[in-house]
Amino acid sequence: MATTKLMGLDKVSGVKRPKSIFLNLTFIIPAVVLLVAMIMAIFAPLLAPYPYDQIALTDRLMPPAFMEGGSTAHILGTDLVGRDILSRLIYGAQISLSVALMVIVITAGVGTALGIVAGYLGGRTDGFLMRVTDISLAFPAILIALLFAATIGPGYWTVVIAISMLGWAPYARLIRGEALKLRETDFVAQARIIGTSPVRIMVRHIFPNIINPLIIMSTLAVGMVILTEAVLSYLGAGIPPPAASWGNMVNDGRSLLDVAWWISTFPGVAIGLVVMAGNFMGDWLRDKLDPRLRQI
Amino acid sequence: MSKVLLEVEDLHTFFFTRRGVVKAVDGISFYVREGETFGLVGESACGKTVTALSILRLLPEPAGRIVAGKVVFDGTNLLELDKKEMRAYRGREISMILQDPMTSLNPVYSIGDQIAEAVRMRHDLPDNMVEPEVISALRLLKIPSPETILGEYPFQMSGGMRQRVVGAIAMSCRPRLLIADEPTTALDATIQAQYLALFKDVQKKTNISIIFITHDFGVVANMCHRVGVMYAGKIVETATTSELFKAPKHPYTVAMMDSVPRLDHKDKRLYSIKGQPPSLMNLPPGCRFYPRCSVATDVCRKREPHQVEISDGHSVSCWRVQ
Amino acid sequence: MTRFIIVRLLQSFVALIGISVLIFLLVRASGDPTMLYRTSMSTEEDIARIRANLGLDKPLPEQYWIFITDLAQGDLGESLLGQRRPVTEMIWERLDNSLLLAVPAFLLSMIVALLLGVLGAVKRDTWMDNGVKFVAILGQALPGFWLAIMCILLFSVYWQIFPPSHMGDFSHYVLPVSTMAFFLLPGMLRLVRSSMLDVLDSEYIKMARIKGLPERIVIWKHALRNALIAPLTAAGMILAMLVTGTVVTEQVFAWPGVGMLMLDALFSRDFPVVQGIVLMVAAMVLLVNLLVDILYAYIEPQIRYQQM
Amino acid sequence: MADVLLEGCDLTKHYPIKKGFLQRTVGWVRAVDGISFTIERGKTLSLVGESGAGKTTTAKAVLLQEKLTSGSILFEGRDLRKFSRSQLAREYRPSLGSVQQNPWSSMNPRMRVRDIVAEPLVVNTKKSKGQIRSRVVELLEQVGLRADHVDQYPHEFSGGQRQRIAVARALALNPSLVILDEPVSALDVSIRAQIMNLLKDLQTKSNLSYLVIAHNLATVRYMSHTVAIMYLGQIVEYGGAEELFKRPLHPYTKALISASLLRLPEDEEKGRKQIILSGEMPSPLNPPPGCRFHTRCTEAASTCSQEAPPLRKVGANHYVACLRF
Repeated sequence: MATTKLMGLDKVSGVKRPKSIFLNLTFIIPAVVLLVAMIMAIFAPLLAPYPYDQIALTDRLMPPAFMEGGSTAHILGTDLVGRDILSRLIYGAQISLSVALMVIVITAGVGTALGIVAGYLGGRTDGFLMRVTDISLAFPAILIALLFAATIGPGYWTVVIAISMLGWAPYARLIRGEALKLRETDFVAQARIIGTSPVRIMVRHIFPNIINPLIIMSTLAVGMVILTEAVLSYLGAGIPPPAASWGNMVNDGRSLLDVAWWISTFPGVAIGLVVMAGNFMGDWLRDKLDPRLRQI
Repeated sequence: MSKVLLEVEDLHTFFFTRRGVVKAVDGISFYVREGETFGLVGESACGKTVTALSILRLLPEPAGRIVAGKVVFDGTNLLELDKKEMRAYRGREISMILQDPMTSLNPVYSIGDQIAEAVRMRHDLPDNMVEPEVISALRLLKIPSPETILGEYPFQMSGGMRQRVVGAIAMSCRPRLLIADEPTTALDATIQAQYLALFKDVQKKTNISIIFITHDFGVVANMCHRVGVMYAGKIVETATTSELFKAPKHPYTVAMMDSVPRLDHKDKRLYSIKGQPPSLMNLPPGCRFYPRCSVATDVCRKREPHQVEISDGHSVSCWRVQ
Repeated sequence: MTRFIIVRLLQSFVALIGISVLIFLLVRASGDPTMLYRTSMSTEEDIARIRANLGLDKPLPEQYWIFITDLAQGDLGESLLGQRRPVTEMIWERLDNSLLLAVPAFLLSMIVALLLGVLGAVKRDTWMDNGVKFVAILGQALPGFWLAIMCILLFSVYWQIFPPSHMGDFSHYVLPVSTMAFFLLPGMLRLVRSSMLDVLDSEYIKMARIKGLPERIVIWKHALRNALIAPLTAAGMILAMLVTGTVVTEQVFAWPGVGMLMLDALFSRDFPVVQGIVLMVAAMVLLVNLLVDILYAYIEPQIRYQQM
Repeated sequence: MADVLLEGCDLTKHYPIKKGFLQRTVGWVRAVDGISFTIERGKTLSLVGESGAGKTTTAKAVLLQEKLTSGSILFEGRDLRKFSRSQLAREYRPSLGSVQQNPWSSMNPRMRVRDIVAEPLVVNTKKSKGQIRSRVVELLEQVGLRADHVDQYPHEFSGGQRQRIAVARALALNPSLVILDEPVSALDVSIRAQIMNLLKDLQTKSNLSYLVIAHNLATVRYMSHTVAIMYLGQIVEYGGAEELFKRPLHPYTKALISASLLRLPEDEEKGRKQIILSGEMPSPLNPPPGCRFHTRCTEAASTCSQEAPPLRKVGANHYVACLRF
């Protein structure tokens, strides 16, 4: 960027965008993965062949269909108590994506509000908010989450609150930085000269210009939240059984590695795929919307 | 007349971007003699800087590529050298000063370190010779109290001083050709005057050849022996400075001189060139200046004029003079 | 510079107080720890005696005051379970196990991140760069605990090259250290690569090339030092990842470190141990951040020279 | 008596320097140090100087973006200090327009031209949507743009066109004074004349006053009626543009003019010397005693370092702050 700018090429290029962006594979594949995950999450009861908690002791530890001893009745096999892995995966998507959505709405909202206020107002407000943010950033989320799990008891809302407790900080920091830059721009100076009120400046001038980073950050956060939920559930501090979470599914299979590798493997692959899709999507959006944000 | 040190022949440098090919430099030729200052003048994005980076072969890769042409320095075509051979030319034979003094010094190393590093590049100087050389480079650029400045960091200096340090770095290997890319644009008027005078003085002392890149016709007049006027990737007119200012021939040159206010006479109204420079990705057919030219004819729209020498050392690319 | 350090120290101290209050309240809100000692035989008096023993009969501010004054003397209280050993002692004997895991993993990931990050940036948009990006994306997407389990599945269950769990000789370290390093790698790698890309675009790098400096000096001297500033500012996040990584890795490999201690204490509701560990980690995080700030000032002369 | 629109009287702006652990104020940056000027209706005053001379701070003070340390601004003869907050918002601010240097950054990239030009109207008036829309079109046509440009975003325009949009925005409230901060220096050379001519035409048509901040003397000469040369927060020479450029008196003015005159190679051969000042502008934190320019002056005498020269009248409308006059 800097070089093209230096040579004045930024004015030459950068006017028109190619129309074929949707034909880009780095967009299509992650988009499809996320779409599939979303459909699984929304229509889980319709799509899943069995309820997530249906125990069938006769079908215990059945391997996937493509293996010897497998059956098409349980395409991805069953676990120690005969629950269908595929069904649990589909229900797991519901947990993962809804936790992600909840957390992102909460953290993006709080982080953006604090970030804009800190960045635009500056001074002591900014100093205080940013120290709090710095400490939150450095504070390992997992400790808070584990503390929560121990105190409130593990559960859906524990996970959401625990991840949100510190998750607003990266937003606040990013948005604050953007707001700080925007505050110094000529167009905000101009708005002030005209006599525009601070609230109107924050709403009309600052906010529209941070939407891009906000979208990018939120897309990238999808993967982060899903991973954190998985870690917590894996450690036993997240979504408690019998509810199916990809994280606790991995945990279920841990002690059975030598006899039933599929129990732990498939949910891990699912996490990997969705997180990767989220990250790719975020990267792609960033390249399209705001390449200078490479560091988030 | 002194001998030709650098000759650029029919140089084409394009940028291959996702959005299309940017013809940043589209067939330019010029030469620079020993001890001479050649000015490249033109507006932003006309290809001046790309020309300079092409000579040093420091284009941003892989987008920027030299597509055709020759850059002959003292009998060697630089474009045929391999990377290592080319590096031997940088700094020692050809050096460059970049436009923005605030960003062209490394913020984490002291001034002394940054110059010493360049000095060491020349013939593996023994350690005890380095500091005197660094100080003499600083002296050449008339930097006050050079001994104390060695340990300072870029952020501790003013823009003018930094640009002198950049000059000292560029001169520290005693190159034979210096490319100065708008070195004074970021400086204040009186500091700019200082800097320009300083460079004339450096040239007198070292007989170095200079390519001076600028958008300011006033700076060109002050500094250069000969000038090439660039427009949209081409040199449209080349002449000695006096000739160019006395009898400009290309309509673009004429229009530029009329559209810039002068201090020595108050114009009633400035001539204003209509439109704006074309996009280098989407150049008009025929003469590039045609859409903005006030004396264009039909032939200008259809065919591109070639360069014609109308008098000794004065060449113009315009159908009106052909 | 002195002002800078003093201010940061004060801020860290205030933060620590804040965290201690938070933890104190959370743990107290978690329910009555006397539950742990209650049996069907317990009478009201027994419970009251236990409460008094634990200091739970006093008002909250007083409890906090006792807690914080003990803390100031390095006393994190006693475990509620078993032999009721002092928490400090319990953490202490586990700490070196954790460090034996975390430090090599951290160093390994740093070195690899630095090498790959620089390589990716220098060879930007080539197949090498794409490889680096792929490693980063893969590392970021695959859950660390799952990866560790898969490693156990492959290397311990099928091929039986490395032992699956517990501490022991060198071979016991290979899997935990490398999976943890791989868990830490992507964040660092992305930071190094992107900040290196920014620096390589700068004017002073162009100037260094104009001087005719060889590429290795341009990159390892001029670019790297500037490029390290951005990752340093993210040291806090890396550190948070290190803690997470330690807890998860210790759990997967049954590694007797502080992370395991914490998990065990958590599920047996041994709150003095939990709060002790959280406080200790918080203090360490703050301390390391302070050190990073100082290091930052060293790398960035503008801060070092600020007359504050 | 000329029709004075705005008058600056002894304007001063000092910024505190804080140091040490307790952030005590240890000194003051004298950004603007007692300057006075008048802007007549329909005329242009230019503030000229190098960076750090205080011209931008002065403009900001006029625009109420900086609180003055002391001094007063008289608008149509009334002291702004006596205005209440709402009076300022109702009576003073709408009479000002402002055009900034960089047309690439002075517009919100997320707003359409329509909203950019309309913002002063929306914020300061209670006009209906229809009224605002027709006013925007009128303004765009005034600056040489078309009505169908209203729905485009700034990035779809070239620098010159953007600067036209900026001018349209500045004129939205029918101001009597427009502050132009380096209005052409960020533009391509071939575009500058277009904008300068536009600004001059608008001035004649609407009897506008301009306060121009600039560093390029040729531009200033082309645009202004009165010129103030600033150095280190003070005005060193002040006067009608014609007079000042024909008969510059202050050594600093002379040096600036000398630096801006077109010099051809033969001027050098004929021995026409250019005035080159030595050194740089000292820090406004510790301005030199006496005449602030004496450290760089080519004509300095020993008294110059002791006695600060006042701005003295030397002609009908010509003032200079130099001990030699």
